Amino acid sequence: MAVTLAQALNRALHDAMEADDRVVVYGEDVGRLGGVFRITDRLQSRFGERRCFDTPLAESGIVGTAIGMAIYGFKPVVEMQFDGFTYPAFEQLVSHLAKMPNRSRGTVRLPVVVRIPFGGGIGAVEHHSESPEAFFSHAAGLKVVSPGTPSDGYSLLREAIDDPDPVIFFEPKRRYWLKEDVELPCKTPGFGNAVVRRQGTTATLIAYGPMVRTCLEAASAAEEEGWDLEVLDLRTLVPFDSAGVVASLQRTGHAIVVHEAQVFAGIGAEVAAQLQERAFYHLEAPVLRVGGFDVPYPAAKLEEFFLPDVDRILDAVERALSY
Amino acid sequence: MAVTLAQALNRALHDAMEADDRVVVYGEDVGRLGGVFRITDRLQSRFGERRCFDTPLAESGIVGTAIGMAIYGFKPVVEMQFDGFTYPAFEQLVSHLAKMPNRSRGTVRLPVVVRIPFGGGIGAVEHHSESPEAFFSHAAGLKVVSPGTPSDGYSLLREAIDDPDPVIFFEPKRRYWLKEDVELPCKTPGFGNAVVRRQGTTATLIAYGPMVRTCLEAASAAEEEGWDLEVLDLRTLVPFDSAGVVASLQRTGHAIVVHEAQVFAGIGAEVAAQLQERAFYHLEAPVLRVGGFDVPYPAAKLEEFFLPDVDRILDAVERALSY
Amino acid sequence: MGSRVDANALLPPDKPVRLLDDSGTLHEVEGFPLDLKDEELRELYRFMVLSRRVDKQAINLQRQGQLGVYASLLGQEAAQVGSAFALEPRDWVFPSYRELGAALVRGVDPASILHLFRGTWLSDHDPHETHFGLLSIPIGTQALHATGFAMGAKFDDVDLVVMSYFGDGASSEGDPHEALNFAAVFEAPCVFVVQNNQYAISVPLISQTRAPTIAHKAVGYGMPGYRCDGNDVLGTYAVVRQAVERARRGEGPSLVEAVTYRMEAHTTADDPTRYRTDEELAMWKARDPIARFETFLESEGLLTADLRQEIDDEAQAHAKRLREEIYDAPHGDPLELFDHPYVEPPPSYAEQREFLRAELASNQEG
Amino acid sequence: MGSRVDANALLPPDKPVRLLDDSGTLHEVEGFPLDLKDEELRELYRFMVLSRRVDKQAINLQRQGQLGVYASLLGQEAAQVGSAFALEPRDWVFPSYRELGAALVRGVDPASILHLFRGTWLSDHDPHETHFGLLSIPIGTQALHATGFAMGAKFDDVDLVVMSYFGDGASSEGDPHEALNFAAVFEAPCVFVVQNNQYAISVPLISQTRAPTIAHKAVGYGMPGYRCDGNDVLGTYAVVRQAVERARRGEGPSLVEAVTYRMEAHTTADDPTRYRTDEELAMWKARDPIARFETFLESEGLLTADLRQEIDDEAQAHAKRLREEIYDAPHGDPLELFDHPYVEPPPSYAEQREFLRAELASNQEG
Ligand SMILES: Cc1ncc(C[n+]2csc(CCOP(=O)(O)OP(=O)(O)O)c2C)c(N)n1
Ligand SMILES: Cc1ncc(C[n+]2csc(CCOP(=O)(O)OP(=O)(O)O)c2C)c(N)n1
Ligand SMILES: [Mg+2]
Ligand SMILES: [Mg+2]
Repeated sequence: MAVTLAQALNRALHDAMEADDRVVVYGEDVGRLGGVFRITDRLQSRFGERRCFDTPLAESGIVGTAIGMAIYGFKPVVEMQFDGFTYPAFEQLVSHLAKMPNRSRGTVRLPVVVRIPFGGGIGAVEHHSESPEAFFSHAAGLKVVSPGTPSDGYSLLREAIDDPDPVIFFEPKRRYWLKEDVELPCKTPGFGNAVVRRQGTTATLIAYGPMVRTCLEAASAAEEEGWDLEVLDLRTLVPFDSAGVVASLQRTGHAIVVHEAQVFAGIGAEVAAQLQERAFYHLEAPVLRVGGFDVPYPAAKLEEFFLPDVDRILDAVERALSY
Repeated sequence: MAVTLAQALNRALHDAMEADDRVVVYGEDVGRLGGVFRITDRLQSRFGERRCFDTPLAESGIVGTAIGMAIYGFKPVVEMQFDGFTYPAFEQLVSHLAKMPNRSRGTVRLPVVVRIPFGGGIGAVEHHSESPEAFFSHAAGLKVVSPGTPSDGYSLLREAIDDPDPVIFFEPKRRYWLKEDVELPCKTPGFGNAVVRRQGTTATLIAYGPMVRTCLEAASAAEEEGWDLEVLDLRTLVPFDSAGVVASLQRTGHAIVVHEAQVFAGIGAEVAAQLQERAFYHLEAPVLRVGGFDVPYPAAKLEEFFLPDVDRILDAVERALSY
Repeated sequence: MGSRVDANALLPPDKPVRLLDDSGTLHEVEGFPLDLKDEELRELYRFMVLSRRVDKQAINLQRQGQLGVYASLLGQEAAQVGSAFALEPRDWVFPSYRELGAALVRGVDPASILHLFRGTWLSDHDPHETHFGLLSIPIGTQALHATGFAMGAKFDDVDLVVMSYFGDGASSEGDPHEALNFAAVFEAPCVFVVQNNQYAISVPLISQTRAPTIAHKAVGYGMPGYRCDGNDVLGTYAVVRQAVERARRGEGPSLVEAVTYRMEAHTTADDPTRYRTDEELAMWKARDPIARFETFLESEGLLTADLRQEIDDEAQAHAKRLREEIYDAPHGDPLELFDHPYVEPPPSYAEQREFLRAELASNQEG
Repeated sequence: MGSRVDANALLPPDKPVRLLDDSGTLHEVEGFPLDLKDEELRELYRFMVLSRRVDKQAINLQRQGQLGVYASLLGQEAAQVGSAFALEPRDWVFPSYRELGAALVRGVDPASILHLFRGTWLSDHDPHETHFGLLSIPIGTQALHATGFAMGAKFDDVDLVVMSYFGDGASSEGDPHEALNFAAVFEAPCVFVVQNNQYAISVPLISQTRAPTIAHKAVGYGMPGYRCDGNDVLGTYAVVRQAVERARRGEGPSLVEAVTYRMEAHTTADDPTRYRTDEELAMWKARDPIARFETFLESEGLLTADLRQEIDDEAQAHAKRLREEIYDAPHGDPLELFDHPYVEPPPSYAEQREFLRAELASNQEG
């Protein structure tokens, strides 16, 4: 049955709340309104105001209270309304959510999930198209997840909620309406497993979240060129599947990492660094990075010139192959 | 004359305030107390309470008001008391300080300097030994600077204050008492110029801030092994001196990047990614990264086991050479 | 160890100050004299009508797919025009994203604001020309910019007042709290105008704060808290004017709560039927700020048929110009992406700009 | 549009509540009855004496290079012991970094706290055992953990009160503002105790806020603000007890300002002579919380020479045990770095742990 990513996420929240009454969902406008993207739609009417509720407008307050509720014994799943609005909560996320379990020598665990609709491509105004995943991947203690398909949306969110560690869950908002034929509930490979979305021999495209789909489109387009591209979906940045990335590179000898975030000091750098560390002699060309320019995310009408697309990916493939 | 980094920074602030009455210095305890590290010592008595003053305890307030004062026409130089306490200001730093000039299409400029004593090695309690430079290097619109010597402390801070763009200025607190024979005022190479601190032929150690000194010690120790190591000081992460890094690698064929921050998604990844992109055929071995483990910064008595040191650097050199 | 200030002097009155009641009848309110000349009263009316017309045009342009999104001020014309009108040209305003009305009073070209909502540019006006800051989307953050700007003016002994707008929801964020506190501690010439339009998207005031009123928060910073009927342009003007003059006299900042209502959806992307009732809407419609003021002006003989015609024509002209400027407006030059982030950009900019230039060139051929 | 709550009911009295004056004489204060049994009064004394002795020991250990740094509670014994004593064992406390006294009342082993300041571990006690949260160094952040914990208890209808401590300086940060607001909106059973010790490191209260008093901030959240003489253990207890019972009755959170003074440096790394005078110090020394309470207990015949001896012996024993436990305490197992960050660590942990293990092994040989 055809399910959108948005539906899969909503269903995952619903099923998790059904399965465990310690799961609570809260944030700005997630209750009565059901979230600005409707990901929490009907959860309040179904589970009541103590299980799904709206908060005052304060992201640090949302994350900080989630930490307290988790110490008490709940499993809070909180929403940051948009990527650009996670920053007010940065201290609670990095100084406490990430560090408190370690600080406590394991006596305190924080099974908190922070959901963040992220990335661009929807023609939004400023601060609504950010890709801050590298920040959180560099904050030890957090897990960082980003599904690229509806089935992963369901399964990874369920896993995130069940996970005893704090998880930052990046939802590719431009893919909320992406459809997949899948029966829910479903189970996909767990955290730390990259998945080959398309097998290929010429080169590997490495992506996560919104760019997985773009890479698949690039791979199809590449057939004309006679290129057989492999597409590897990282799915989780922390834990990072080094072995999976290396294995794919060994098959193809060429790798291109693709993300929306600016290239400088982005996740692509980590992937490239690891590949040359772990598969030096298999690299037939440098690992190339295709991502946003090193400028602030632009106005809606200019985002197409900023974001990676099929042409830029194929251009990078060509550069890699002709190296 | 022997000058410590702390003295050089204090002198730079003094001279900048002397040279331009638009320069104001403020933050927590920087006025009457002269800062917890005395970097702002005697500025208030010399220039008065309107040029150097204490604020309420609120980092977002400090950075947010600095933006407003800069729009008005001042050049605020504000202090975040410690690295771990920049996080409450993250939204103002990333959403406004970094983005507003671009948002304004150049009609608003923010000549703000945010000084951050950073890094570990001083046996401090938690949150006082963080290395958050990768976060800010990934936020387009900011410049990110970190001096490793007293003369650079003076010259780069003067340049940062004169710079029309916002600058995050990372002061290696464990090196505040590091001495150098230098006459102040002094001028060292500008932003975007990496500097070879020690010429060598065997391999290049790449560092910035606190690890420059550690790399120099490693290079001396390496002589016993018969290794002639080059030490390259990046000095500024944004702008990043790609050409300088490539040039050094071309001389030595081997590169090891060293920083205190956790390795995963750190600046070392960017350096490694660029080197394999820009000097693929000159790499005789992978670019190796020596840095903090991917764990929260540990308790003081354990930091020696977390931080890069001479042995770990030489161990990496050996791995690179024996590749 | 006793308290340093008389708290009661800082608390707002029980009922918001209003000079015009719902029916448009003028009432004397002690301490808030109406000191406006006839042409000023007409100006207030003019700005409110223009605001509403431009707002309507913006909503239509959004419906026609010409704007990505738009945040309407419908119902808040008096709160915005009345407050902004209390400022002098040399003063400054730091708005959120809903202050089109205040922008008009300051002389900002509304087209520049619609270009933001269209996505032509992230912003398109020079704050230094009109002393109207860039629209600020991260909630409440602009309050700190206002405070900092005012601190600067104060340090220079420059006679200038800074006004910052934020919403009822914003009052929950940390930044406005820090802004109010800094302003008080540094005795900065600031006026913080909270447009309490009863909602933060779908979240009603009662879920936002349990304070007696938002104005009561002022006492926690040692500044006076004022309240006015934000649908009464005269009451709003009179109260804000006092706060502005207080700041100008060097007596420090204050907080003004303008009690009003957002008649439209939060933005054109929102569906308010999910969280509010027609009854509520009807109740506030009866308090329409423009209708009320019209009744008053007519009773005073200040609003002739000719004047009304004149203003309507001007409003139509505005709307027409906006349609022409915004409709199918071309996107900006993509290469401008690299022009503004830095005065002295890193070397990578040359590479990346060249990459984009070449790409654009080849797309033109292909 | 009128205000929903009676603001005046929320405002603190002009002078802080005190039951014992500086000379130790007891005064009846209407509404704050002294309902403590003799053994409880002795317990209060005992905890204050122990706190001071342990604090002194900690300072000495730091001077001897055994602690990296230490934040003394000297002068704040009454504020901490009096407030913590108002709780039941099932209640919870979320402290900052200065609440050694509150920790003792809750039964936390002071050695675990000194291990934090020594740097043996980042923290060394299990909050679930004593219901005393981890010390929190980022200013004010713990207030949100307290609120969240209390929200959890409230949602479960569990009878439990949560107390959070923070300082006068912390009142300027965004987090306590958000914590107070969330607590009020969700009617969470919280008591926020602000130890106003007059300074944030070198910054005096007047540079921190212009509020009449910190307790006046409560009205901005719609909760009652209380003030007590934080150097009077009985006044502090009586006031906090009221706030605690209010929360327990389900009537929601409140804010208590305990007016006190930090007699020691901010931390052992600080030089207070740079920012405060001997006169000021002397004035507060005359208000010493322990001396005052001693006078009272003696006048009541509750403090015999034997009891005093007994308590002093216990204090010495505590101090001795701390010296033995902390002096030259070995560092923890470096491999533990990898044990706690995650329950299910990423694969990189195995590699990095093995790297460190091998390094440690080779260092042992070499
Ligand atoms: C920091 C931040 N969090 C969340 C948002 C998303 N958001 C945009 S408007 C809004 C509600 C604002 O309510 P209020 O302050 O009352 O202003 P109003 O829209 O009613 O004028 C929210 C939550 C944002 N823009 N910034
Ligand atoms: C977010 C943050 N900023 C700065 C600091 C550095 N710092 C430690 S204690 C302190 C002063 C705190 O003052 P107050 O809240 O009054 O508590 P007190 O130390 O007086 O008990 C500061 C600025 C910090 N720990 N956290
Ligand atoms: Mg509102
Ligand atoms: Mg204090």
